[in-house]
Amino acid sequence: MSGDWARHLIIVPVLLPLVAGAAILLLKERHALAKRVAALGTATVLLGVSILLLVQVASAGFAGHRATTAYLVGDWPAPFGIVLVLDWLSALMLALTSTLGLTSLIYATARWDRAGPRFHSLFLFQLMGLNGAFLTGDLFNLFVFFEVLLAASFGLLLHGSGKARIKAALHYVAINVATSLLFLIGAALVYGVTGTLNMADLTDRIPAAGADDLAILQSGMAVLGIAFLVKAGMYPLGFWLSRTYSAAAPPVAALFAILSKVGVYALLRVYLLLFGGDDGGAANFGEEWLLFGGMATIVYGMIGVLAVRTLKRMAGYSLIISAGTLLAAVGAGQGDVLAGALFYLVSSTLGVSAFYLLIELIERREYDPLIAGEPVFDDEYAGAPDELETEVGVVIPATLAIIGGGFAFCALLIAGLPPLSGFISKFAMIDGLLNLGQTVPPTSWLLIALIIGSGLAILVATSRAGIDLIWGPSDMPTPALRVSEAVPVGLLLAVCLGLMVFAGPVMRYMERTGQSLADRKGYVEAVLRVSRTQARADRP
Amino acid sequence: MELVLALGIGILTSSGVWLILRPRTFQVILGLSLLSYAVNLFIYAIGRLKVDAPPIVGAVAGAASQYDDPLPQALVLTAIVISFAMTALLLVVLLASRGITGTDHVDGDDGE
Amino acid sequence: MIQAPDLPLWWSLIVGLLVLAGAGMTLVGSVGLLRLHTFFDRVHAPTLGSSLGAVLIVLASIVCFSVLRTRLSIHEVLIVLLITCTTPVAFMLLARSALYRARAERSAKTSETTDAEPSDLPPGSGDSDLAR
Amino acid sequence: MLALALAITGAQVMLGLAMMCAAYRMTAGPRAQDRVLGLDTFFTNSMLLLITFGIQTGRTLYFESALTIALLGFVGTVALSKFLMRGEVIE
Amino acid sequence: MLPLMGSLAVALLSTGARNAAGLIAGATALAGTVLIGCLYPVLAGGRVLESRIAWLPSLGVDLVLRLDGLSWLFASLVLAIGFLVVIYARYYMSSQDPVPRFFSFLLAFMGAMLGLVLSGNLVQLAFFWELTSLTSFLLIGYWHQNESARTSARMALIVTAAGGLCLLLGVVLIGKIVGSYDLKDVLASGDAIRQHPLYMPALILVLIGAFSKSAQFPFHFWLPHAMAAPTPVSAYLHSATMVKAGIFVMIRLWPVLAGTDAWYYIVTSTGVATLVVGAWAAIFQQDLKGLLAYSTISHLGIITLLLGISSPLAAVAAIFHTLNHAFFKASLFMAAGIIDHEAGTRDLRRLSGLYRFMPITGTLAMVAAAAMAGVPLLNGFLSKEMLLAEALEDYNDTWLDQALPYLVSLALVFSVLYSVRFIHQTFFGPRPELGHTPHEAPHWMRVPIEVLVLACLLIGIFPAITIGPILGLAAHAVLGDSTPAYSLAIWHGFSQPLFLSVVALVLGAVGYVLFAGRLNAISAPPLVGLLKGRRMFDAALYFLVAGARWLETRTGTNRLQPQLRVLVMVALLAGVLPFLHYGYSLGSRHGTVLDPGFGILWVIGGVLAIAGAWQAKYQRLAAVVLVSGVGMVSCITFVWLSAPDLALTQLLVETVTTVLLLLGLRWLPKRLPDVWPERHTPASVRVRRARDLLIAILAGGGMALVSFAVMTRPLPDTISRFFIEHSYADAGGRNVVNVILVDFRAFDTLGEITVLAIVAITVFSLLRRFRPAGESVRGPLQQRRQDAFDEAGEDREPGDTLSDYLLAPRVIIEWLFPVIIVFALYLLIRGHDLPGGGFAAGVTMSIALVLQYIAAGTRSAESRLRVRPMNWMAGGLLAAAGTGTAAMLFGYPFLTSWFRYLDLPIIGKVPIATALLFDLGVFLLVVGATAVILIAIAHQSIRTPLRQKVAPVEPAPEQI
Amino acid sequence: MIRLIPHPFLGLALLALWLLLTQSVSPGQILLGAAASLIGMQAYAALDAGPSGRLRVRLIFKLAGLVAADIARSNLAVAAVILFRQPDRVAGFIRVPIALKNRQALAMLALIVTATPGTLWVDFDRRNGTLLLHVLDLVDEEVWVRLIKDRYEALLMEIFEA
Repeated sequence: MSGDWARHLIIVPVLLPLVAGAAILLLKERHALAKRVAALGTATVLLGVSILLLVQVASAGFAGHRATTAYLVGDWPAPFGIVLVLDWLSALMLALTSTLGLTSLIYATARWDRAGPRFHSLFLFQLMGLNGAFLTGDLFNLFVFFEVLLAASFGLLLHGSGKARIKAALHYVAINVATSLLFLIGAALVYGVTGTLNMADLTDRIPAAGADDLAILQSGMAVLGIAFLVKAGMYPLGFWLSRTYSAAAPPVAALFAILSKVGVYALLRVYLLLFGGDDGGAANFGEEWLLFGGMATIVYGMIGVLAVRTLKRMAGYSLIISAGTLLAAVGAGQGDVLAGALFYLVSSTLGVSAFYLLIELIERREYDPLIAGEPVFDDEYAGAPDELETEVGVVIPATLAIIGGGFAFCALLIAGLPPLSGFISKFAMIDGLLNLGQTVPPTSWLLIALIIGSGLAILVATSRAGIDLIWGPSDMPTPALRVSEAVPVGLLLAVCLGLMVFAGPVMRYMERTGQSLADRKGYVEAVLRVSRTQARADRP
Repeated sequence: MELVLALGIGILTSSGVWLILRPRTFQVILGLSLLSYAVNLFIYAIGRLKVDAPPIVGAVAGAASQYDDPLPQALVLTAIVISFAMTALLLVVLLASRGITGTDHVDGDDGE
Repeated sequence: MIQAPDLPLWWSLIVGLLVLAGAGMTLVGSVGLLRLHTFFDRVHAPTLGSSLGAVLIVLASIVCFSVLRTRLSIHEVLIVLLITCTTPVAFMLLARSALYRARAERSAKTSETTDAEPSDLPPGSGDSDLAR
Repeated sequence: MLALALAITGAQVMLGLAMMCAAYRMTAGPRAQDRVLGLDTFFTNSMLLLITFGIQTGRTLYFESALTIALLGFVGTVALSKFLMRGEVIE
Repeated sequence: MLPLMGSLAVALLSTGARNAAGLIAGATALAGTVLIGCLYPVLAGGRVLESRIAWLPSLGVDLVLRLDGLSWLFASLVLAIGFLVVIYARYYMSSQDPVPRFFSFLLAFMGAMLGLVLSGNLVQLAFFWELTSLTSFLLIGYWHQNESARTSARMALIVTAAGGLCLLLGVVLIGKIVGSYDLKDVLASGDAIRQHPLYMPALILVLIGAFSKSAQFPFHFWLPHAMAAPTPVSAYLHSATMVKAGIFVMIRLWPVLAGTDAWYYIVTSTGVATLVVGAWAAIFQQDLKGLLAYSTISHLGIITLLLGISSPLAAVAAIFHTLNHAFFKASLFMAAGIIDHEAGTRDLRRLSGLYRFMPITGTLAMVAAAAMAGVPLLNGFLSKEMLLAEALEDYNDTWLDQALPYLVSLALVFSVLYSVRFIHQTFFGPRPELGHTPHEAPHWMRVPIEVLVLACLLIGIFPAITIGPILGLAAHAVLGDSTPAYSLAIWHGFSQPLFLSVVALVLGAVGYVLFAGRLNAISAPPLVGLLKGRRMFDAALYFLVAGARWLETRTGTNRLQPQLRVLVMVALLAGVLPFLHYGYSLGSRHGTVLDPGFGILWVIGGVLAIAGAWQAKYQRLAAVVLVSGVGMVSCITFVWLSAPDLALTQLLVETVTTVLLLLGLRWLPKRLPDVWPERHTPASVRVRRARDLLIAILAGGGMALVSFAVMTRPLPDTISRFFIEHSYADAGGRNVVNVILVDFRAFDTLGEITVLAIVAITVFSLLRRFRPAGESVRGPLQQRRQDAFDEAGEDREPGDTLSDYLLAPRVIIEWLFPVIIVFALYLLIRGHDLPGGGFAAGVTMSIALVLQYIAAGTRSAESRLRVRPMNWMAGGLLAAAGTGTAAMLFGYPFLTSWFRYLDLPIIGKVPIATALLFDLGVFLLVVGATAVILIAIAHQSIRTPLRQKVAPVEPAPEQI
Repeated sequence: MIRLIPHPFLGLALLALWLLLTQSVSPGQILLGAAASLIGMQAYAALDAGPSGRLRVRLIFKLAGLVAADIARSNLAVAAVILFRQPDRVAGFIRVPIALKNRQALAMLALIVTATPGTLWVDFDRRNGTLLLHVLDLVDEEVWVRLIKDRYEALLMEIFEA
């Protein structure tokens, strides 16, 4: 029986936050400490589990076994029931999510989790949505988890309330609701032609789609793609991104750093799986659009990064740049680029996340995030703002130095300059783009130029802002830095440092990930051939 | 039947799209409601139309062709719930925005 | 789709007639919505559909299913019972609101309305900005 | 058989026309109360239409939908009326 | 890697620990120097040391430390001068400065620089290259309270980092050409590189990198500004080491890149331009460090020029000059630092006659300056001779080659001129008018200068013994077997170079005598002064930012409408394109026969939808009514088309949505004033509307066409067949839709109810902070008026109108309460077999609750019904998730269902299914969530009266 | 017992409702229905709507019959009004003094009046016991007042307050 439990590990990233989030709902607002402990505990366990899963995948994969494992939710056979699929990519994304989750949560416990009610539950639900989206192998289930994570992101975005957040949320919600409708339309069209929703099964069936149905199929996929691209923030669909994220509370924004990657993930997953092969008329469909769209996105991000005045918006635009880079890299359609792009995804996400956390520390002197509110139900929210000050923050003498150092660290990371992992990933991408032997298409050159140029733009922008903020003369008091705020930033940056030091193995992982994405047959086999629990037969 | 439903979906979509492009928050919310009706019908229609073939099986299930495709129905049910949730959320955000900006223009300023 | 359940001829005639009568009653009620001139006249019209129209159609249903399943099928009665309970609630509330609004509007315009109203009802004044 | 089928279809058409009348009130007004009245009528007529549909198919499956309209269809009207009267639904 | 660790150690020291910091830094540098010194014999034996750490093997990037002659030379330069600078800095930095930070940066830089020169891999080289940029940025900005330090640091960073990125790209290209980034392999394939079509881009990119780092024209402008750094930094970075990084790269790649026309033209012309411009500009500097900075630029130009010439001998000369320049320029900078320190100014116009106060420093500076000017017996002379020889050598018959001697000589004249000026104006002449008396610097501060000057002398006098072997080693590392024979002698006989040297010395001295006075009056160098690099840089940045802002407003938008419009249009395009490509076709499936009723229904539906869209702006209530009519139409459609579950759910949701919208409507402004008067809508608005209308019609048309196309095709073999076949047999439910929801795809449902829960929490949280708009705070007009009427009536009390209004309805609604609840339970229980289910039941239940709220009002309803919706929600989620988890306890996957028929006496067969438990969870959650949402909004009304107490006094009823 | 079954009539009615809904009288359904009706009763009790009192069942049936007949008749009358325009038709409000005090009885009256086509319960002033009715075809005010008072109010009075 105990050996069996390892099999269920894959469901934990979805189930645990759900149960914990629900249980926390039962706690009244005044049990703030219990909530914190529960949430932090959950996030820690999640991190542990996701690392376990990562190790599981990697050890199986590197040992030459099949790394992709599927889990039949409800024990219904594969194309019919919902399947959770753990493979290189999803394990990676899970680990990334739980890392961001834990760090942001630690950060939030310093003060932000009290800026509004029910923060912990929302936060955990957000993690659940992300994990579910990364794990699922079913198109419609993906939609459901998209909605879970979106709904939670609405909640988290509004956490703390205030004019900017509400205004941003209005746009964000409206756009995303519209986008969800597109998702539905796309998924419905795909179903209408293929008759299935399971991604592996779709992969099997798409080549068999009649020429007559191809138009509908592609139309559906294109609409679906638009839905993903909106999430990813591709130009001209991503205007909302920077403003929305900058309005969110810092730990929330830090977690949101991965939100736009969900779109990229979905695109990677769905498109490479369904259209990655060479067979059938639908192969490699839409790649140029991704490539050009991605490049346009980078350009827009560069413009934005240079244009905006606040660090938060800058971080938002750097997210757009990173999304654009990823999209273009996916569109460039080569395995080697993909590995670099994945590395880049991890590193830029961590970097931007840390950046959001740091920005608040830097800009903290200027505002008070907590707006008083009145309770709706009597038992809710027993006067949190007053209690804040009772919690003593450990003031580190060299606060500013640490913040400054962290800032420089983040800026380098995002800009992709040495010595950090951002550099390695950009280098890997460029290396991959040039890996074509004699003929490097002009688009690749353009993309390389943009990758480098965008790094430079970020450097120009952050150096301006950073110098003004950190080096500039200021009579404002040095902000107090709590350990619980410094630790997560440090953790994130340490992870990036680790990525750099252990770039070799990490890169190997990424390469295998890229290969596994190209290996559609392996995925299909792993998913469709997974067997049900034996004792099933005794069911009536 | 198909044609009528297709036209109906089209009209709902048009109305919905027209509304979400309007500048008032309430228009947007109604537009999204209309659009979600349209999309629900659309998903449903993707399972093809069948009259008098509800997917309720007897003790022994008949051939699949005797029943309307149940899966799109299940999907629509999920979609209905989710779009209800989102409408509620959007509404509240709208109210909050209205309260805080003093206008119900989507961008927080007046003028058309 | 023009189809019907397999009923014996006589029963099917009865059912058909009941259905037609009910639908006709309802149609008359709804036509009343068009033909009557004032709101307070119109408000009476739909009651046709929710009373006799409903009863007739439900009766048709009862007959039909009782014959089909060869046992008394009376659960449709519930529909009649419930509709008799619920629609009046709606109409009562609506009528009172309409009265208030009419008053409010009349006192705003100080012009005549078509309804003769008692004077001791809440007065209204210039609230033309009411949601219509 | 055919007679019944025609009768039912005829009834459906009549109910459809009745719904049209209601829809006309909903669209044309002139006042809010007319629209609400139209809506209520629309619901009632829809319910009847569903019953005829049940008869037509010989299934009782559609009964619940009709019953639900009978039981809960008035909620919308109540809310609208109260809104007209009091300016808010729940106070 | 020693320095990097030292840097870390120093960084951890507190700000006060200045001696410790200095000590560690010094020790580190010294240890490094000794270490590298010890390695010399090994290298002299002709070996190349390599150590390799796998880093990114898959990309061909390993950390390779490669020590050959060239890198040894540069490494020892870095370490030795670093050591001296540390000593110097220990005394130079004032006691207020946070020295540990300084030393930490300095050591970090040292480490980066070492990594750069030692790297045996091109990518690693680029990597450390950027590191040097970064650390130098930190060092330049060390005095960050000073604005110019900040901007200069940033400028240096941007220029060099950008250059570094170009370099990176360049070396990646080279790597791609060669197929390896390993230096060994690269150096071995020079011909392949030069013949490759990518040679040009690679060359240009590498050179841009090198030029920007080495401050070559036109990238030179950052260097003089970098003088804002503390003087030790200038001495170290901007004379001896960092700027040499560019040179290093050119030398390193010289074997593979040089030798082509492109190389010759680009490098040589750049070198010459830099040489001349730098020297010219140096003459006119009034700032001591500025003069040195420009002279550095010009000397870097010399080295570049030599490299550009592409002859092996020139390369040797370049290496040699690099070394020499490091020695004399570092010492000069240090001397300048002492002068600055003591005299309190670096302005040449204010300095004079310092020799009498600081003879030792003066002497040292004089010797160093002489070396710079190329006076014989000093090291500068030697390399200058080589330069002149190479300039005179005829390599190819181009105008550049012809002009080279003249240009070089001219520059040398300038260099003599500014050297003389530097010495003379500083140390000679009348007593300076300074507030205090300067004196000699502390001994240990002078020691570094003394050592360096000594080196200049030694090299200058005994070149063959001192520097010869080292230079040979380095040259061999670059040139390999083609290392030319050269002699490092002071005396080569009377030759053209010597003649030119002498001429330059004389002309320079004469020039100084002639123009000295005039030079002091000029604040900016003529001709070159017009090319204000910095201002151009600033302007470029400014335009970049301004342009970006402009573009951002043009290409982006913060408004919702355009975003949605774009979204719709893009989606439309995406949906339509495949059809344009493959053509639009209908399928062969026979449609279902149209029912007249259905047709009428959709006529109504269409009219209602359009009317709703039309009315939504000014007649919100009407729009709500119309939209719920549309909802009803779609509900009937579902019934018609065999989807009773959908119909039921749609209907219920419809009802709740209507209530919800009305709850919301209370907080919206009653009616909008027309923004545009009737028929005076501006044309722009009309155009926009027409456009939106077009988009809307297109979108609708697209949806209609697509759905029609799909509907006319036969349905493929869908996975639904499985559901239908197994629904009753394996899952125990007849209603396939419901079985899908609670069993086959229960995971979806779990997610869906989570969404609902999240939204409920969000709504609840948001409304806690809700602030209604000003005009809706007072409560609706109707209520105020009716209350006023009640007040006025003799036999009435406030609230009577309301209670009379609700009298009968309230009782009936109370009657209905248990009925609806029983109905809800019924829907819940039967869901598995017939239309219904947890969701429908939950919504029904919450409608029952809401009805009570409507009829009784919030307070009164809550005094009797104590709903704890949050607990319902949590309970529901836990029940649903718990049901799924229970399966895991039995070894089945999550959410595996189980059911049995129990045979009970009397009652008969009773199905027991876990799916029902799951559905119960759904039910609980839906009740809770819907209630939270509706009640939270409803609660806003009873919160407002609290505010009224503080708000301005209500107008009296009569006034209304 | 009283706490368990606070409203026996209601309970029975709910059970009947359940059985009607399930269209079955199997023992299992009766059990389930009983459970459901218990829940329903508890919910109703929570509303604290006042005691339902003793109802006279026989009279209720009588009332129902009466009302049914009236409704049928009025249906035809109203249909006639709609279909054939009667220029002399007068519609209007009338006022009926009502002596009933019991809320439930009043509600029942309201139901009856409104469910009958042609008459509409508009408002009831509780303090002075006046009912405002709208009548579609107001031939004689007194006839309507008598109808309400004698036919319904009296009966209701008996059912609820006797």
